[in-house]
Amino acid sequence: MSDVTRSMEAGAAGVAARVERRRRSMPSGWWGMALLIATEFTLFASLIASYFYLRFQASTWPPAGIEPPSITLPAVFTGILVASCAPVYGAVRMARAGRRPAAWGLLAVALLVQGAYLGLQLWLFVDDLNTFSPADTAYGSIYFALLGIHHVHVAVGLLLDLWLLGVLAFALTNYRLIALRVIAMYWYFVASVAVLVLLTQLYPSL
Amino acid sequence: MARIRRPGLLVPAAALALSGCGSPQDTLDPHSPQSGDIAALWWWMLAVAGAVFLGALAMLGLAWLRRSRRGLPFFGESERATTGLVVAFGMVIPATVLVALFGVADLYLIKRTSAPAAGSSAMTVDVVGHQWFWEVRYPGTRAVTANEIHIPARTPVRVVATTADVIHSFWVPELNRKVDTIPGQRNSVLLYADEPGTYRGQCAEFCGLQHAHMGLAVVAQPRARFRAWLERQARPAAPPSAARARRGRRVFMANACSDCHTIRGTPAQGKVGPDLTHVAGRSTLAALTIPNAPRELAAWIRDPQAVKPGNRMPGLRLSPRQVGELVAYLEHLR
Amino acid sequence: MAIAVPREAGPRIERLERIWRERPGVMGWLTTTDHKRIAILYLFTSLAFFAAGGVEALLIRTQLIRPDNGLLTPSGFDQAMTMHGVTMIFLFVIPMSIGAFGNYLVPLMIGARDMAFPRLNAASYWIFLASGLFIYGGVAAGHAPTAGWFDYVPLASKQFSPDSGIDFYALGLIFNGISSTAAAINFIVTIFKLRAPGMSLNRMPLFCYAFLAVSFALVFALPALTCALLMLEADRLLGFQFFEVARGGDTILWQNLFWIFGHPEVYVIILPAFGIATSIIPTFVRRRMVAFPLVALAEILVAFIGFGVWAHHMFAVGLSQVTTIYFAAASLIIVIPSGIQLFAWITTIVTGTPRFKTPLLWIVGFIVLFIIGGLSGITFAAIPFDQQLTDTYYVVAHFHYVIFGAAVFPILGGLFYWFPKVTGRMYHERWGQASFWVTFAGMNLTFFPMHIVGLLGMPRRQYTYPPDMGWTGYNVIESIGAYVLAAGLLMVAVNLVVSCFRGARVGNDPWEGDTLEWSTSSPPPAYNYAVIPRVTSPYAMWDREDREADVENLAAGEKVLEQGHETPAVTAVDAEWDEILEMPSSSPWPPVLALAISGVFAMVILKQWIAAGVFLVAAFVVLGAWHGKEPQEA
Amino acid sequence: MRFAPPRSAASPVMWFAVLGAPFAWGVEFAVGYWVTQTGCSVPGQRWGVNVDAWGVVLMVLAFVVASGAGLTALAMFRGTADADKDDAPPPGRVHFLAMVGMTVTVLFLFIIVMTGLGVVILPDCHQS
Repeated sequence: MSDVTRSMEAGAAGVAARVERRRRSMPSGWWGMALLIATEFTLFASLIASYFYLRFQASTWPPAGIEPPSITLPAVFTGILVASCAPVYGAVRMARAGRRPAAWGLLAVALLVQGAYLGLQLWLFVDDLNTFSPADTAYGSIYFALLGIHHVHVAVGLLLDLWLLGVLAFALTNYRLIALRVIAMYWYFVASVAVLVLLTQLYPSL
Repeated sequence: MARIRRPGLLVPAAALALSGCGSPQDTLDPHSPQSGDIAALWWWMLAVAGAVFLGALAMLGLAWLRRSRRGLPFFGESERATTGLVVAFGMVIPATVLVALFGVADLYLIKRTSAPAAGSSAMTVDVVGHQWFWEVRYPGTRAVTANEIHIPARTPVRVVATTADVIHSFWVPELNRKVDTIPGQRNSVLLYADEPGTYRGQCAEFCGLQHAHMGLAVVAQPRARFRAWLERQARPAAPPSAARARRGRRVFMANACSDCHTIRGTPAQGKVGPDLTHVAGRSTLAALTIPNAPRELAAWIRDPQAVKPGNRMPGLRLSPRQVGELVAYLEHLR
Repeated sequence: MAIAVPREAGPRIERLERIWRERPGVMGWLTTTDHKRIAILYLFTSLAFFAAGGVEALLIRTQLIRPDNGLLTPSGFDQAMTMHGVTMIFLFVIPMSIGAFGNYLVPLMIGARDMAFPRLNAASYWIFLASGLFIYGGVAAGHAPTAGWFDYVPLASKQFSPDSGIDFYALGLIFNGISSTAAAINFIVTIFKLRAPGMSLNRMPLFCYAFLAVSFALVFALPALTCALLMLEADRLLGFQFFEVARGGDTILWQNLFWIFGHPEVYVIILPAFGIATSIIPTFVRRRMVAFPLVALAEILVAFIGFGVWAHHMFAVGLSQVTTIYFAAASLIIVIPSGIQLFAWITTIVTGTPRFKTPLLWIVGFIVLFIIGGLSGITFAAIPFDQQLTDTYYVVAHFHYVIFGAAVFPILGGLFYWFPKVTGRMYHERWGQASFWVTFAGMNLTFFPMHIVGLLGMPRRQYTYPPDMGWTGYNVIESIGAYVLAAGLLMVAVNLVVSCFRGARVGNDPWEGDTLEWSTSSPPPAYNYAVIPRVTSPYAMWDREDREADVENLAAGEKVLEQGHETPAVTAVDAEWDEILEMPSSSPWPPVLALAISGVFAMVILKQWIAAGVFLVAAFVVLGAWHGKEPQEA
Repeated sequence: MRFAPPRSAASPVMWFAVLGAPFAWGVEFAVGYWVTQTGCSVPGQRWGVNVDAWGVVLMVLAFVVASGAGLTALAMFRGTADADKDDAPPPGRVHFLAMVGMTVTVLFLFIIVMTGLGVVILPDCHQS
């Protein structure tokens, strides 16, 4: 029991980093986020499955009058989001080493990139809405639902980033270090799902 | 077609309890090879299940008798013995029974009751579910009727079940299992009646307010009688001769009736309600809700919502005289 | 055998008392994060909904007591039928078994001082309460759903159900799903991380295995329902076309998504009951469960295979045969885990020396009813038979034997079993046994004849039936049975309520129980255990030397953790002590969060999109405030 | 067949012994379901998906993986024969999970084979 650490002592960067190093297993927060990701992933699995279920009810896909989605822009944007995982990962490394300012900076960079991604995607989303409507065909419905729900997840991630930047500006505690780790996990999840969503979205053009 | 035998000893006893009750939709009073097989399957499952149930009860009784003594008779209470017992009763025996059931029911019987392929049967009938009645069409003829499906006895008939609105389920328990009517889907089921007779069925999938009053009847007739019936159904309605019926015809065409109902050979071509071309030939009204007799018919026309709340037919506030004339006209549509 | 508090531990106990004390009065209940108080809230709320669902059931049975009865209008019947299903499943059984039993007992059984995420736990409750009020708010406003609990499209689409009742149903269930998901995640993490050091997986009580299985089932099943409900609301509120065949939509898509959730849900409903049974049996037969590993496995397995059987609810929709076979095979083999548990229970009772007191009576009753329900369940894996009997009263009979017999009976047994632990008093034994027999009789009178009318061709969900069908007699018996059943349940309620005040006082361990919760006082203190218990087997309470070790530790101040809201965290599988966590304590934000979310749903149903957005922002602000106070600053 | 019980709680061998069979069935089920769904759909019939062939291949693959898991569990069980299921980890845990693994495998072998045979025996894409 002597080697057991008290998380409450970890009120400052140095101690937090030490507690983190001595931890032998994943903290509760990690498990919590892992399970949240599991359930969210299942939600996307259901949506993607529905997309293909509907596709296999139709003889032509996308239905007549709607041209298949263009590949370039969505692919590039998704690339940007995936790339944004690098600074996130860096931020975690820095925080675990107890280097709060560096972590804060990298997270800020990530936030900017992710924000830019969401902005571009929304612009594309509105552009699509002007060419075909979710209220005309089931294709439109699932297309916009899938993208929309993913954009919502990105937006939530941005809010998490903002909160994290807010608290990390003052101190790095055990609590915030774990928060950073799990929010990073969330971003890896959002990025990987973005790829699946992209492949589904572009399926008619592949 | 050869049929599966029922477990002899069990049937008389249980049959008394179940089939004896004379329900017109008794799944255990089969009149076709299909529901015969299903009923036999039931009796077998009941026999095995009964044995399992009694066995379990016996063990619980044993527990009560030996409540002050530890261990099992013979086996004692060693980990090995008790676990072995659980494995035997909980895994080995069930696995054997379940695999057998899988083979009989899901690999063999399923082929007997599954949908007939197009063209595999002597004839086809299209049944369309509506809220809340059944439209019946005979492809290749003009015949259209409602709720009462005439078929030739001892003849495989392929029913193609579709829907005009929500999901219904076409089900005539004494002839075959049910099949849902799914929007955009053409499901089919085989109807075969061992002997002439009337077999009751009804919608089995919850379909809204009047799900309870969506009955149908399958009338199996000797071939010749059936052909005569079909040939009459295909004809347009004969113009009424009696003056009263003629006035009734005018009432029908002048009022909303003609917007919803079709009477072939007249301007009335409505598609909402059942086809009335030969309505007088049917024995019931409103999907087996009331008998088709002048009094009930008049009551129905006066206030359909009182008879079948929520159905699509409005009361037209006709004068008693008009109603009488209307009834006279409809009664003439044989 | 209870722990006698050694004198020298006095000051430590006082410290714990001071640290874990919560605010008094209503504010205390609003801001509580104590899993036991939250469980009490869950208990009374779900009982209230149980009463509502029961009234709806009596309305249904009274309407069907004779042919062509006019007590309820067709629409009134459809409302009662739909709300009965929704209420009993989402607002009673699940919050009762998971919310009340799980919350109260899981931390106690694993020797923890609280759930892994205490504030999230409180939020789950408040969100559940809000979602229930939301759905019943619709009913009160005259907008009850009428499309049945599985709400098939197109009947539930705007065209055929223009009334907003369906919106209350769909949004209410999404709302409710948030609560269930949060609770499920909380249980998994609690069981993985907060077990007492030494309680490796192979030494974990079966009760906790059941809750682990249930939680995983919820985590993976609920998204399918959420997905379906989102599509339905998109169709209804925004004119999307997911289920409109003419526009390339598909109605079977709904059925698939619904049952991908719906069948695991059935196991979510009965697994906690299995857990309760596996706790009560060893205590009352004075013997460890037979075949422990197999039972643990069976509980997990049922939940897992449960994801591969959903289409057996859809055998009549005309799937292709090769598709149905996947589900038929799984539906048959899923019987085996249940068989394992069943015979493990029975063998344990036979080999032990059972004391047939009220709790065990409920469990034996449960075993009998579950065998019937299980056997009738197997018949649905026989595809042709399923196609003949599905959507008839035979199905209604089957799932009431499973849900009422196999889920509610153990819940009632559990109420009696843990009553002394929660209240510190004993219920009235003779009344307890009488209430069991009345309920058991009522249950069978109500539901057994349904098998027969089903076989006689009576479809379910019809608001009335003609007199000449040969169904009348059975329906009369069923309706009478329903009232007998209600009487039995009233007896239970009266017994427990009266005993709360009049019952004889009992010590920590009136039953010589098998698991840890019996080692602490009745009712347990806010911190559950003054000393972190030592665990070397799944029946910790029967390991006397461990309990004596606890007493010594308490005297020596070992493993007491009285520097704050502290509880040990362990490695997930082997439960090696890893760190000492500082737990969050009472917070006002969970109920506020529930309020904000209710605002969002209320505004969506009123189509006030801007207002909904405002409430959404508010919800995020609340979450920010929620995390403003970090545990270690406590 | 005997080998030293894995010590680590994260030992892939140990978890394969427990989860291998369920995973195998999961794959057979998920993939097979989609093969029948698409193979019997309107566009699917144009592409001529061979449902039977897929069924057999999936069954065989699943069967092999599941049996492998079962044998691993058996080996683990014999490797910890002297341990009791209540013992402290690792031996206790491994012994316990080995028992679980062996039982699980048997059950899933049943489902895997029943499903495969069903797909082969029943006519493709025929409405049930």
